[in-house]
Formats: sequence, structure tokens, C-alpha cells
Amino acid sequence: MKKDRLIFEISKKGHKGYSLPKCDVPLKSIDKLLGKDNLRKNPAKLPEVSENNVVRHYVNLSNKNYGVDSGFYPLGSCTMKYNPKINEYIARLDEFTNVHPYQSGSTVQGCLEIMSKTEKYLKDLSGMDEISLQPAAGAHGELTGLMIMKQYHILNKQLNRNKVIIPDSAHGTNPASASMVGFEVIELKTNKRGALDIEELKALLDDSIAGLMLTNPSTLGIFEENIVEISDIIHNAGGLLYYDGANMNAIMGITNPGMMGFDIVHFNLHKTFSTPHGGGGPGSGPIGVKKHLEKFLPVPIIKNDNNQYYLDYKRDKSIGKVKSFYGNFSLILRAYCYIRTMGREGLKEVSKSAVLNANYIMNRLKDYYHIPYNRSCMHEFVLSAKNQKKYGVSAFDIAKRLLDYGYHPPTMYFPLIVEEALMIEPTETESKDTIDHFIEVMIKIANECKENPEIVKSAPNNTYYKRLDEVGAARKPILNCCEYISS
Amino acid sequence: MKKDRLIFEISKKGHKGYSLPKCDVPLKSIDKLLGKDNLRKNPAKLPEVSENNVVRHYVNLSNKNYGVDSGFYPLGSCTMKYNPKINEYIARLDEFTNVHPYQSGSTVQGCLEIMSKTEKYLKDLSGMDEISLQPAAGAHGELTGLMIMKQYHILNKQLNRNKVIIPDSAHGTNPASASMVGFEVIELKTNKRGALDIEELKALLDDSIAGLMLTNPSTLGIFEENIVEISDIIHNAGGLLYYDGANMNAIMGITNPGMMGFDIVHFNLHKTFSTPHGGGGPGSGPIGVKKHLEKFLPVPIIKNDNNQYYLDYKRDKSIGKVKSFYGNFSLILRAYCYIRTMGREGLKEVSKSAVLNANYIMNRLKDYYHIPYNRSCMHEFVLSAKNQKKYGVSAFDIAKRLLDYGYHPPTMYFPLIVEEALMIEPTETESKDTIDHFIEVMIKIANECKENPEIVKSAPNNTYYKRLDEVGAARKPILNCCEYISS
Amino acid sequence: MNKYIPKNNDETNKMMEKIGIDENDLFKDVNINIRIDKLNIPEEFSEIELLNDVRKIANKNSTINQLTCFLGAGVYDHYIPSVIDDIISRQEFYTSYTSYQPEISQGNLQAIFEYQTMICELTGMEVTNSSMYDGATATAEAMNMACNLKNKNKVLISQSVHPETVEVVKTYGKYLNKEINEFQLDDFGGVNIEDLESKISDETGAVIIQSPNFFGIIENISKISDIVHKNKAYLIVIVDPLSLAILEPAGSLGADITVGDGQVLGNSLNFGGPHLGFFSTSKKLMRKMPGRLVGETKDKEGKRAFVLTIQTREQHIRREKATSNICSNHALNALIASIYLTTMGKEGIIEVANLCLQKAHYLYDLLISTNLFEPVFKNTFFKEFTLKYKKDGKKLNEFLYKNNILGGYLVENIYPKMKGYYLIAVTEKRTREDMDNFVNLITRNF
Amino acid sequence: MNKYIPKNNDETNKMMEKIGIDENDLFKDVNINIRIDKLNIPEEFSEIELLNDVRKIANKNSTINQLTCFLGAGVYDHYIPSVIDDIISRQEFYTSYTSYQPEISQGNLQAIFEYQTMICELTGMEVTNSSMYDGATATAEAMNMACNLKNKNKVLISQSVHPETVEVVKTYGKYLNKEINEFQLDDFGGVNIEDLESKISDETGAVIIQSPNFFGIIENISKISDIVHKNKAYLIVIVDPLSLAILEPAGSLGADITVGDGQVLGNSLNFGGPHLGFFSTSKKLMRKMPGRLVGETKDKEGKRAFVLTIQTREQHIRREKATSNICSNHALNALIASIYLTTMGKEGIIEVANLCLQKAHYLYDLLISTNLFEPVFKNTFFKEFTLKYKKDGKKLNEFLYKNNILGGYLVENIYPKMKGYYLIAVTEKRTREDMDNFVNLITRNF
Ligand SMILES: Cc1ncc(COP(=O)(O)O)c(C=O)c1O
Ligand SMILES: Cc1ncc(COP(=O)(O)O)c(C=O)c1O
Repeated sequence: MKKDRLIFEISKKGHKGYSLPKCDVPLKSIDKLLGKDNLRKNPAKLPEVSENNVVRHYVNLSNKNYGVDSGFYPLGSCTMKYNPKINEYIARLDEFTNVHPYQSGSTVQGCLEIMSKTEKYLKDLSGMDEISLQPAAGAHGELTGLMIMKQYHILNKQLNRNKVIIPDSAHGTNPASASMVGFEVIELKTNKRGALDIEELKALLDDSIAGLMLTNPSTLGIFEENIVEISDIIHNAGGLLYYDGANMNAIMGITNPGMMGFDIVHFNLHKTFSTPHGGGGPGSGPIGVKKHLEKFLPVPIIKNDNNQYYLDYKRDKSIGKVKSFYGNFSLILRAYCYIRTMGREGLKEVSKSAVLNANYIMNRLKDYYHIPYNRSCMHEFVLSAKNQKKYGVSAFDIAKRLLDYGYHPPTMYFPLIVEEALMIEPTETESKDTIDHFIEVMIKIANECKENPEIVKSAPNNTYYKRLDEVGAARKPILNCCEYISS
Repeated sequence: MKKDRLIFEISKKGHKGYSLPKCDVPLKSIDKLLGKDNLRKNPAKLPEVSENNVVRHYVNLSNKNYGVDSGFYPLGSCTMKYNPKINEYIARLDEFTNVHPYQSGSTVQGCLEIMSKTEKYLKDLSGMDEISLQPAAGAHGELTGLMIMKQYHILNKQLNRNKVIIPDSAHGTNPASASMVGFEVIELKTNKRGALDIEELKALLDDSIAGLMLTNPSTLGIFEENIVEISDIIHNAGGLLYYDGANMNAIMGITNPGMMGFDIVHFNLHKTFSTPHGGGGPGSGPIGVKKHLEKFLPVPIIKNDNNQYYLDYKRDKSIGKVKSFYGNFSLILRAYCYIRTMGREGLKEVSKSAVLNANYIMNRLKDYYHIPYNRSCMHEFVLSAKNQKKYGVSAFDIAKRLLDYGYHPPTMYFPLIVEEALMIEPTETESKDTIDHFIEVMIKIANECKENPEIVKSAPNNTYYKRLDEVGAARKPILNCCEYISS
Repeated sequence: MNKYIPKNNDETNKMMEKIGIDENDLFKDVNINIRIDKLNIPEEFSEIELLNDVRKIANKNSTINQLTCFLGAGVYDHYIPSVIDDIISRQEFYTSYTSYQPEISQGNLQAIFEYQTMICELTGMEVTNSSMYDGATATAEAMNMACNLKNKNKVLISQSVHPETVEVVKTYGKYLNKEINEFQLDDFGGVNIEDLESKISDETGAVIIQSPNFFGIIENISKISDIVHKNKAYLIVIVDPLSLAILEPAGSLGADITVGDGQVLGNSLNFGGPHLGFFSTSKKLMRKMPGRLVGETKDKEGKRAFVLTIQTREQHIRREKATSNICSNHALNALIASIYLTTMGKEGIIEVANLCLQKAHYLYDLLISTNLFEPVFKNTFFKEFTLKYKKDGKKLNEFLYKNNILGGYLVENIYPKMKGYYLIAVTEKRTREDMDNFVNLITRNF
Repeated sequence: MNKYIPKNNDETNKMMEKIGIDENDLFKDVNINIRIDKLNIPEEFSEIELLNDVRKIANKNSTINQLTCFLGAGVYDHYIPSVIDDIISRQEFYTSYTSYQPEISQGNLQAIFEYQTMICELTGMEVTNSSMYDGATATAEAMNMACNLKNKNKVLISQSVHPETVEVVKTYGKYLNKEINEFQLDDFGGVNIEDLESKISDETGAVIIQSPNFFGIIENISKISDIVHKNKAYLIVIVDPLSLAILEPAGSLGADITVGDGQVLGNSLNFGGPHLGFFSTSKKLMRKMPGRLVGETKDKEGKRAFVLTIQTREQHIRREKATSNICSNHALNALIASIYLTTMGKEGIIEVANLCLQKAHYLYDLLISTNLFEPVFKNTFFKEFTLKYKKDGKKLNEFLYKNNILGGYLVENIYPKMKGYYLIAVTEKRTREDMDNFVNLITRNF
């Protein structure tokens, strides 16, 4: 069987993967209906493939992919937990997929109820007062949250507040989002304990500071012990606190950003709340805010009057819309299902178990790899392959070697402040068995680095695809095959 | 990752893959409700696995399997055509899966309509007058059909008619089914042209003959040219003709068993009508009969009065029931969808295309492999690897070598009358491209047999599993792992 | 061109040319006088049209998601874990066929090996085959096997066996000249031991009972087993596999063959099919059993692997001398059962069984207290029970249907003497509210 | 124990012991005064309970399978081939994440590479990224990119752009001090060229139009392009990708950036999301575009392979200097579009587009003939059109809903000046019967 063809190479003239009803209205000339000038001259060179071959093509492609159900996927910062099948079933119910966003309110009460209840649960989990489900992903939530931050200062006539402080450990989306809202980014260094340096923070503060963006636990997997003090400092300086909720899997039922002092939060439903990652998305990035910021939330907001839900657009302080319609509903629905399935106790158990798993791995690997911060971690931790450097082995090599053992590697080279970083997040859905075996393999690789570094440096050796020429790809980009498809 | 564990080896005490509601009625003692003596002493040692690990286990198993969507599957006699996805979708609609067979007639009109219409189409395709959808598979259809044959003779007081003539090329289920109805099996030899020897047939006839079972085209893929003459001969001798419809994919819209003279027919919905093979089943094996046999069909029969379908049980000549309820409904439903999707023209095209594909492969391989019957074939053909024997290579070896090239091998060593048989049925859902590539590989293997027979004899060489010890398995059967599961 | 037939005219022509034929050659062996003109089947449907058509038809059904189901009688509304459909929708499982090529079929083979193990665990038997069509055909095959082994042709079957099973057994038996007799129920709803004793003899090859039986009652298997074995017959016991989570399995109580229907193990109702027949027996009888068997072995490199085995029993090798004619079986339904039992696991099936047990008894008591129903059998039941309804059962069910309830099974439809007998099943899916509502409705309206 | 948390007490204890901690150590960095007592979220649901709950809620929605849908306004009831859900339900696709490890992500990478190709083919552009959230955010990103490249901050957007897109563009622009102005419609329903000319200047960085526009009208893109480029601004065109099966693509008519929503390419309505934003531009501008890009390369052994490339544009490398903050995108929706375009193929999408076109014009003529509607725009439309309804549109829609029809979009809800304007979409799923029925109902009752 030929396994490495593009769909365009499978295409055969006249083959069909579709069927359509015959036209049951009198046919008119397309020329006349559209006007000759408007007509397409050369048809788009799309493939022509029978249904059987469409399916085989994608099944074949799928077999070149690795999902959570394929095996352990400890991709740090991404919370690659199990995606419950019941949620997939429910998200595909006709009653939810086949609803038009502009149907009248009375015909979409089900969707609105799901959204409104999900908002309630997210409030409870975050300690925030109001929620908007509109943002489509974490970064989009950041953007929205920062718009609110900016709007707040604008309304307070503090137009000079155009700087946002962001730790050097932060995810790249944080500074990028800040830029997209016209903020200047002030980088704050992480100290030796993996925490914020409070003195340095204080030194940065003046009346140009709009606020602080923080991930807590941080991308190092470390919980900021002084968070209350930090929030007081920022608030006293007239700034707001933004909470990047990507790491919420560590704290559910234990603490919440509201208690920590944050004003704005985003959630990643595709992380903490088990919605599938879809090969890169779609996700869902709702935001929550404290009461004083509620009026700035995007329109519309879901309200309820006399047991009827409705969408409220009349909000003159709102920042406006950040996306068409109301959010990625089918992901919100999955999150609803997840939260209801876990329940209050279950969600707390999630965080406890996730944190235990991470600490367990970290501890068991500390004699084999450098652990940059000698303290307990939360739901993930970062190790450094710097001790392996002397054998000529990099974090990249170790990651690739894990492929040989059938694992999805951890996140590589992030956060940037850790040399040769490998960021490991096991999540709570993995068993001790799986984790023990992963630890064994990591130890084995550590030994290989010493004893047989070549096998690590040449990895992956057992996979269908070997290392790729990534540099070449970027130097002379081939971003589609339009040029080599025949019509 | 550990990839070769039994689910029992993954099991961990206390792990759970399920959730159930709490008991909401007052709990009573099980002892009392059931009586101590009735209570199970030692719980069944079932596995204990979290949902995540259940899914991973079966995903992993699935990856050790080969389906029609994996690639070309020319398993002769099995018609491994593409299984349309729309049919899978429809078969899963709540309205069809969640209907109880004992609901009152007025609440199951949809199911009955599907069944009744499918019967109508099967009549049209077979030239039969009445259909029963009850049998669960081809062999079950044979059994039912032969019961009818017997009942017919019993009713005619021809109790001496206890022999059924079956060609030596027939599928094993034919003689086995005959035995299960208490018939003696008389084997009829196939002649040099792959056809029935009419003179020999005549010689077998006397008043102990109940009938003839025939597959047409036969398992050699050869259409019995003299079928009308044969049917006359049998009928004149007081016998009935049974048509094994496994090969109906060859003749749809071209001819039908009714015109050929058959009295009883079974269909394999899981072959001709694209219902999936399910790793071995479930199938569906409806039977059709000519008018004079209608009264013998199993109960119930679907009827219609005043636009209401109903199940008619009042049939005193019926052979009775051969299965609980009414047949494998969800397969019947898929067949309905398939027939409607193809339409009258499409079904004819199926047979034309299937026959062309088979002839094309046969012709292109004839210089490389022995073709036992030098004539054109229908939807499948049998080749013989006897010329390869001199290199020490068997049909089995060639089949295994195909695994190395990513193909599912043809049916091996059947029909029994062809030495070193490989039975190839491409079906109509394969493209010329796929078929050409398969031919190339078959030719390549023919060359390997000459030039490098070791690589063929040791095959498969590239698969995850290598040849198995099948003899050992049968000598000391281990049919479960009850003995080595811990409780 | 058709989406399922990937061949354009050019390709068709090229193929014909290459092998030197034209269209007329394709069917040249099919005599012109048996050619048909054209089919009467309607013209092709696009997907849109097919869906419109099928949805219209589908809406003519009422489903147990719309109705609260108290109907059982052999097919039960148990909960089906969501992972099952997810897994069996993988094409590697559902589009493959019988594992003739074990090197690329280890997925099916191992899953069925695990299934065989789990069914043995439940039934307490030593060997289980890879599946049969359904419980009724499995029973008929068991009868054949038992009679063949004993070389006798008399069969006794309890009247408490599911009536459809009785019918299928009789149909199968009729053409092999088996003499099949029924024995009676006693007042407790179980096998009438005296009647059995009076009918059994050393000419009896097989005795068939069901427990819990059609009326829901748990039979005294060991007592029956003693009688059967004293008469040198084989005992075939039909069981509800879910009941075996908490009931002592037939295998420990003397059954020689245990069969049954595995619909309850994660299979949908499907208007009666496909369901799952399972078939278990002892090692001693193994080589005479019908159906495919998966066995453990090793590959050339020593890796544990699985393969179809002891195939000399089967039709494709033994032809008319095979133990059965079965070829395609219900493998996917066995896979479903396997996933079900894995997902529910050791504790889960006990929990399910206990929920059914508790709820069924709750409803039983409630119904008795209405005075509209009276007890008819005294013996122990599991999830299903028979009461006598004092008024018109058909009207009751019609009324219930209007209130979105699927009422019980009217036994008199099949056994006219059992007037008013009303068979009610309660699964773990029924809530107390469902049952209270059911009872309140009846008491308020009758 | 929880089915999603595979850890028994014994394992928990062993793990803690092994690393020398106890339960209190787990969250020791979380100060006691920010600990919470307990969550208020309800107690856990079993699958049975969850399904009961969700089904009850689901029934409060009406769906376009129950209603005959003539509503569009940016989201359309097109046919979705059945293979799509089958394919995207493979866990290898939907449970994986961004292809950071190309060696085990070639499935996603190749599928997206093919997607990028197909969207380029449709739009006539040279480069397409791997996806954006939706059409509106893609437009806003396009505006940012255009303004950054031109180093200007004035933006003109047509009033015929979808109102939600206009809003999103304004929101994004507001915080980057963009000056966003709208230009008018003309009587023909398209861009008022004079108004555009009067508002555009060499300070304008980007001009945004949509074709077919919100009112269904096809814009004169090349004319607008000339004006825009004369003023040294970039032209951003929002398109309906399905329309490009038969309409000359914006790429050939002068667009610098083509964006739009790919919901129509096989994505469900989903109450508004997730849909799919696509983003196409020229090679020249490629290195400034937002979003991930998949490029072709080779592996060590020379096998063709695909990889995320030109990542120096992205946030994880460039942080605050990135071209966008986008990280997770709508990859699965792009996969859906890819499967859709593959399944429909070269001829299929032309057939779909033509069916929409023909049916929309059929209904247009019928409605005009009722005298209840009058034309408002004279220009050419594709599958959606605007008429003026002479009576009360809200009442009309309520009446239609009672007759299981989902009526058109009431433009006046958003643009009060456009009183009675009624926007109707007709897709290939609508039959002549649907339309005749719709019109008959109205004429008979109004
Ligand atoms: C810490 C952190 N913040 C923000 C994000 C951005 O989230 P998204 O990818 O959903 O936009 C991520 C995603 O990986 C993250 O790990
Ligand atoms: C020619 C022929 N007859 C009968 C059968 C039996 O059909 P089934 O497996 O459905 O019982 C087969 C199946 O392979 C067959 O090929």
C-alpha cells in the first residue's frame, strides 16, 4: 500500500466522494444569474476522490498521529488529560450541534441554560463574580481580559497606565496579548526559588503600570507563596491583577484566584476541563472578572428573567465583541458535562492527584536529571537536561528518544528561563503504573546519555518518520502544493 | 509504553471505569432478597480499569487489526467492500437502536417499514416472491432454507427425500447446514471447466434427492452457464434448488436466481449489501423463496393492512422460529440505506465494476501464477500457487508475504478443489490505482519466489507479529486466562 | 459516477482494453434468456435525500429514551457505557472480518480471548466460544451438542424457558428428529421437580432450564442438576449473565453447558438484533462444541499472540461432519460485551446487579400495595417479576404508553392460560421517581 | 474512586511514602488563609444521571432538523458529508494537540498542509495559515497585519460587512488606537464607491470589504481594489469560501489578504461556535502573517514530511513582538474543512454552489411574486438575498416557527433604519417543496 501520498496524488479525474440531490428547480444560466465578469475562470484544483479513498486517506493520516488515547502525553502546560467519551457523545447530539446562533431566544433555552450554568460553576471555581464565555482560546481570553484592564484605566482616566508587568517565566501568549492591546511589556525576573522577586517588583511600580499578569502556579509548576502580598502591592499601586488560568488544574477546590487577589481570570476549558485539544484546537477561553469590572465584559451577557434565559446586549461600558456570537459552545457544553461528572469532590481530587503525580515523578527523577528549583511542585515541573550536555545530548534529543519508547515527549525549551528545559505535566488521569513505567524509561534514557549517547542523539530510531529538516523548511518555505497539483 | 498486556494485566484493585447512580430506594439485604444459597461465593474475576485505560487498551488492540479502511482487503468469497459511513450514522440513531422488540406494533412502525421495504428490494434483486429477514447470517439462512426444503418434502409426504447434492466447490457451511437439517450430503464433482458435470448430476438423481445447493457464480468465480438446464433437471426429479447468495455481488441487475430457476435463496447483507463485517459478525442472512414455499417461512412475517405494518404469527405451515425476534435489524437497516443510496442503476454498476476488476487482476496475473480455469471470471477468481511449489513456496507463504506489503491477503486454500488456492475478490469499491498496485506487488512476489524464496517463506517480516505457532495452539489449547488471573 | 464505485469511463476503458475485452464480454456466461431488463428498486438517493427519508421513517418509532421502560422479557434497558460505541466505531474493529490472518488481527483475537475469559469467569465454566447469534440459537446448538455427545434424541425443556427460545429449540430439533418435551412450572414459578422427574429417563439426552427464568424466578439449579445427571443426561442452563454478578453461577451448580444472551452486556435493544449468544462448557466437552475458539500461542519471536484454534470442529474443514454450520458469528457484539465487562469491572457489575435487585423489589412491593396486582409466584427473583393484574392488561399498557411509560409484558399473549400475568423488569436505569410515578399513575387512574 | 482518576488509596499512599510526603505537604505553598472550604458545584453525576440531565436541557432547543431553515446571516445550513464525523472522531486527530513533535504528528501536519493548499486554491491567494478562531477574528488580525505593514492606523470598513465582524474589528482596533471608519452601501446593495473614494486617503492602512456581503450582494472587488491600491492601502476581502467555487476569487481581483469563515465547509452550526477562521495572503506578506503555518520538508531518510514553520513570527518565540498572540487555533475545524473539500472535491463544490444559486433565485422570484416582499438591492447575489417585507417581520417569523420554519434574519434588529429588511438564505438542502410550502404558507396567511 502506498502510505505517503498527498490527497492530490490520490485524486483521479471524475472520481466522486459526494452525492447531491438533482436540482429540483428550473435551471437558469449561471452566467445570467451572476454576471459573466463575476464567474470563476479556472476551477479550484480540489482533489477528486471516492468516499472509500477519502476515508482511507484520513485513516492512514490518523495512524501517523499520537493522541491521548494512544498513550502517555505529559506535555507540560497543556494538561493533556483524558477526554471523556460521554462528553463527545453529548456534544454531538442534534439538539446542540444543529442550533443556529440567530434563532430566537425561546428556541435556544437549552444552549443558554448550559452556558449560564457553566458560568456559575466557573465563578465558584475561580472566585470571580462574572463570566464571559466568548473568548475562543486561552490567548483570546488574555486579549479580552487585557482589553478590560485597559478599559478600566481609560474609564478611570488613567490613560498613562500603559505597561503590564509579566514574569520572564510567562507563556509567550501573555506578552503577545499585551502587545495586541497596546500595552508595553515589562519583564519581571524570576528569583532563585522560582518565585517573583518582590523587591524588584516594587521597583517597577509607578503610575504607568496597568497591572500584572501572572500564572499561578507558574509555568515552572511553582505556586507563588506571596501572592496575597503581591496582589496588595499591585492594587495599592493602582494596577490590576490578571490570572492566566492555564494551570488551574493544580488548585481546584484548594484555593482560587479570587482569594489570591486577582481581578481578571481566564480559563482554558481545553486544559482543566477536559475538552479535547483537536490537534491544536478549538479550545475555549472564558474569562472571569470581579464585580468592579463586570460592566466591561464583552456583549452579550446571558441573563435570566422569569425563568427565561436571554442575551443582554445593552451594556454601554462593554469593550464590545471579541468574536462572532457567544463563544465556542460545543466546548462549553463538554466542560459543563465534565464539571457535573466530577462534582465538587471530584474536582478537588483532580488537583490533589495531579499534584501528587507531578511531585512523584520529579522526586524519582531528581537523581538523574537536574531539577532547577529544589522545592515541591504543583501539577507540573520542569527539569533541565543541562547535566546531559556533557555527553553532547540536549533536551531535544531526550525528547526524541522518548518517541522510541512510545511516549509523547514533554514540552521542550519552555519556560525560557530554564536551560534545556523539559516540562512534565502528568495530569491526574494517569495511573501509577503508567507513571512508573515512564520514570523507568526516563532513567534508562539518562543512562543511555552516559553510556550510549549516539542512540539518543540520533533518535527517534524506531518511528516511521525520523528527524525532520526543520531549518530547511523555514529557509525555503513550501506552504502548500498549489504549484505541483495538476488541474 | 507497554503494548502487549492483557486487560487483566492492566487491572488494578479498586480502579473504576464506570459510574452509577447511588441507590435511591431503601437498601435491603441481598442475602434476604436472594436467599443465602443463591448468592455467589467468589466474585467473578473481572478486570478493574479506569476509563482512560479501558480506552487505551482497546485503541491499542485496534491498532493491531486491519480493516477495510486500512487498505485493500481482497478476501475472496467475503466481498469486503467499503462500509458507507452514512449507514453507520443512521444505524446509530436513537430511534432505531433504542426500540424494544416487544413494543406494540403502533410504536415500531418505523422499524417495520424499513424491514418491509428491504424485503421488497430483495425480492426484486433475487426474483423471489417472499422474504424472511430472520436469519442472522449466511449459514443461518442456509439452515432456514434447508428446513423449508425439508418441510416441503415432508408436507408432500416425500419423507424419503433426505439427500442434498452439493458441489465439491461449495462453501463448508453448505454441507454443514445440510447435516444440521438431517440431510445426507452428496458431493458433486466440478468438471475441468469449473462447472457442474451434468451427466454426473443426472446419475445422482433418484427419489431420495431433496434438492441441490448451488453458489452461482461458484466459489471459483465461475458462472454456471447451464443453470437453466440444471434447474430443469432437478425440478423434474422432484428436487428443489437452493441458491447460496454469497456471490450475489456478481449479478445484481444482470440476472437473478429466480430466473435461473432457484426456489430458495439466501442473501448475505454483510457481503453484497455493504454492512460491516464486525471482525467476524454480526451479519444478516435473509432468505427468499418462490411462492410455493412461502407458507413455510419462519414466523413472524411482516404484513400491512390499512397502511399499518404488523407482525403475522398465524402461519400454521411455518417451520417455526430460527432465532429470537425478527432478524438482525440494525444490519437490515444498513442494507436498506445501501440499496436506496445505490439505486437500481448503481447496483447494476456494482456488479459490472466488480466483475471487471476481477477479470482485470486475473488477466494481469496469469503469466505469473497458474489460473486453473482458462475462462473469464465473475466478481472473483481463484489462482493456484502450484507453480511456485518448486521454489518451496506455498500459497500460505505468498499470503504472508502480502502482509509485508501492507495488504490483507486473499482467502487461502479455498475452494478445496484448487491446489494451493488463493481466492481474490477485489470488489467494486477499489480504484484502478489500488488494483494496479496490488498487481505489481503480486508480480513482485512471483519474482521473489524465484529469486529469493526465503524472504517469502519467512514472511511476514515487517509486521509487529510474526508467524504464529498455530499447531501448538491447537495441541494444547489455552482458551482463556482464568487460571492465571489473580482475583 | 457513484461515490462508492471509484472508476471513471476512461479507467473502465483502459482496463477492458488491457485485458482485451469489451463490455459485452463481462457477463458472457450469463445466458441472454436469464438476463433481466432492469431492477424496480427506486433511483439512487443522495445523502441528503437518504437522511430525509430515513428520519421520516425513524420518527414513526417510539424509543425507550422517550418512554420509561419497564418491559423486559429477554431484552433489557440496561445502561450502556459511552466508551463502547467510541471503541467499536474504530474501523479496525468493525470493518475487519474473521481473524483468518492472525498477524494482522491480534486486536480482534485478543479482545475475544479476553471475552472468552470474562464469560468463563461469570458462568463458572471452563471454556467459552467466541460467540453465537443469540441466546436462543446458542441453546439450540447446545441441545444438538448434548444429544450428539450422548447419542440420544430426547430433550426436555422447562416451560419457564423464554418462549422464543423454546420455539427455536423446537424448530432446530424437529428436523433432526429430536423428541422435545416440556415440563411444567410449579406454584413457586420454578421448575416443577416432580414433573421433571416423571418425564426424564435414561433416554433423555439433554435437559434445558433457564435461571432466572422467563418469569423472573431463580431456579434451584443444583437440585435439578442432580436429577439430570442421575439420568445421565446433560444439563443446559440458560442464564442472564448480569445476574451472575451476584448469583452463584450455573457452572458451580452442575451445568454441563451454560448459554444465554449477552444483550444485557452493553448491547443496544436494536429492535431485537443483533444481540449476542454466548456458549460455555467444560474442557471435557470442548472438542465437540460449536463455534470459533480463540487460543493463546506465540509468534516466531516468542511474543504472546492469539489465534483461531481447534478448527477441526468447524464447517470450513469438516464440512458435513462439523459440530455446527456457524461461520460468521456475532464477534462485534462479543467485543461490546468485552468492553462492557471491562468498563464495569469486578465491582461495577455487582453494583449494577444489586441496583436492579433492589429496585425491582421496591417496585414489586409498591405494586402489591396498590391492590391492583397480586403475587403469583413465591420464589426469589432478580430484576424481573410476574404479578397478576386484576384488570385488562392491554388497556393498562395503552394508558401507560400515553403517559410515556412502556409497560410490562403481557404473558397471556403467549400463554393464554396465564390470564393477567404481567411481567415487569426494573433495571439500574429506573429511578425511584420513575417507579413512584408509575405506581401513582396507576392508582390514580385504575 | 473516580473513573477518570485511576488511583486507589494504596497507590496514593505508596506514592507519598516513596517521596516522603504526606497529604498536607501537597499544597504546602498555598497559604492557609487563601484555602477554600469547599466548592458549591453540585455533587458528581454518574453517566446515567448526566444523560438524563443533559437530555432534559437539550429538549429545550429547537434544531434545524426540526425546522426548515431559511436563516443564514453568516452561518449556514449546508449539507455535511457523513465521513467527516467518522474521521474526526478518530482519537489520533481529536485528542492530540498542536504538532510540536512532527515525527508523531504527520497526520495533523499533512492534513493541514492539504487544507492550506485547498484554501489557497479557493481564494486564489498564495499562502494560507493553519487556521484562526473565526472569520471575525481573522478579519481583525488582518487589519492589524495590514496596518503594521503599512505603518498606518486608519482603517475603512464597509457597512456591508457582517455586523458582528465590524464589531470585532472595532474592538480589536480600539485598543491599538486605530481609527476605524465605515463607508456606505449604495442603492445596489454594494459598496458605495463614491463614499469610499471620499473617505480613503494615503493615511488609510487597510480597507475591509465582504463579498458576497452581509446582504448577499456580490461586490465589485476589482474596482474597489484599484481605488484601495491607488491610495497605497491594503485590501482585505472577506469571502464565503463556497461561493468561490463559481465566483472569481478575491485573490485574482486584487485582494492583499483574504479571510473568512469556514463554517460552511462542513462545520456544524454549534450555536455559533466553534467555527473556522481562514487567513490567506501573498508570499510577499507571508512573514508578517499571524498564526501557525505548516511547511513541507524531508526527514533524515529523505521521506517527504511536514512541519510547523516560520515560527519566528509566533508568540512562543517572539513574545511581545509576535505577529499575533494566537496559540491554540481551530485545527480540528480546519481538518473538517479539509475533509469537506476533499469529499466534495473539484466538481462537488461547484455543484453545491450552483444548487444554492439556483434555489436562492427560485425563492427570490417566488417571494417577489407574492407582493408581500419587494426588492431593495439590484445587484447580483449568490445564496442569500435581502427583500423588504411590507408587514411585521417579527410576527412573520413567529408564525413561520409555529409551522416549523426558521425564517430569515430581521436586519432591522441590528440596523433600525433598514425597516422590514429581511435576509433569506437558501442552501442546497432546501427542496423546491420546502420553498413552495414556505411561500404558500405566507400567501395563505398574510
Ligand atoms: C501558561 C499558558 N498560558 C496561555 C496559554 C494559551 O492558551 P491557548 O493556547 O488556549 O490560547 C497556554 C497554552 O499553551 C499556556 O500554557
Ligand atoms: C459461499 C459462501 N457461502 C456461505 C457463507 C456463509 O455465510 P456466513 O458467514 O454469513 O454464515 C460464506 C461466508 O463466508 C460463503 O462465502
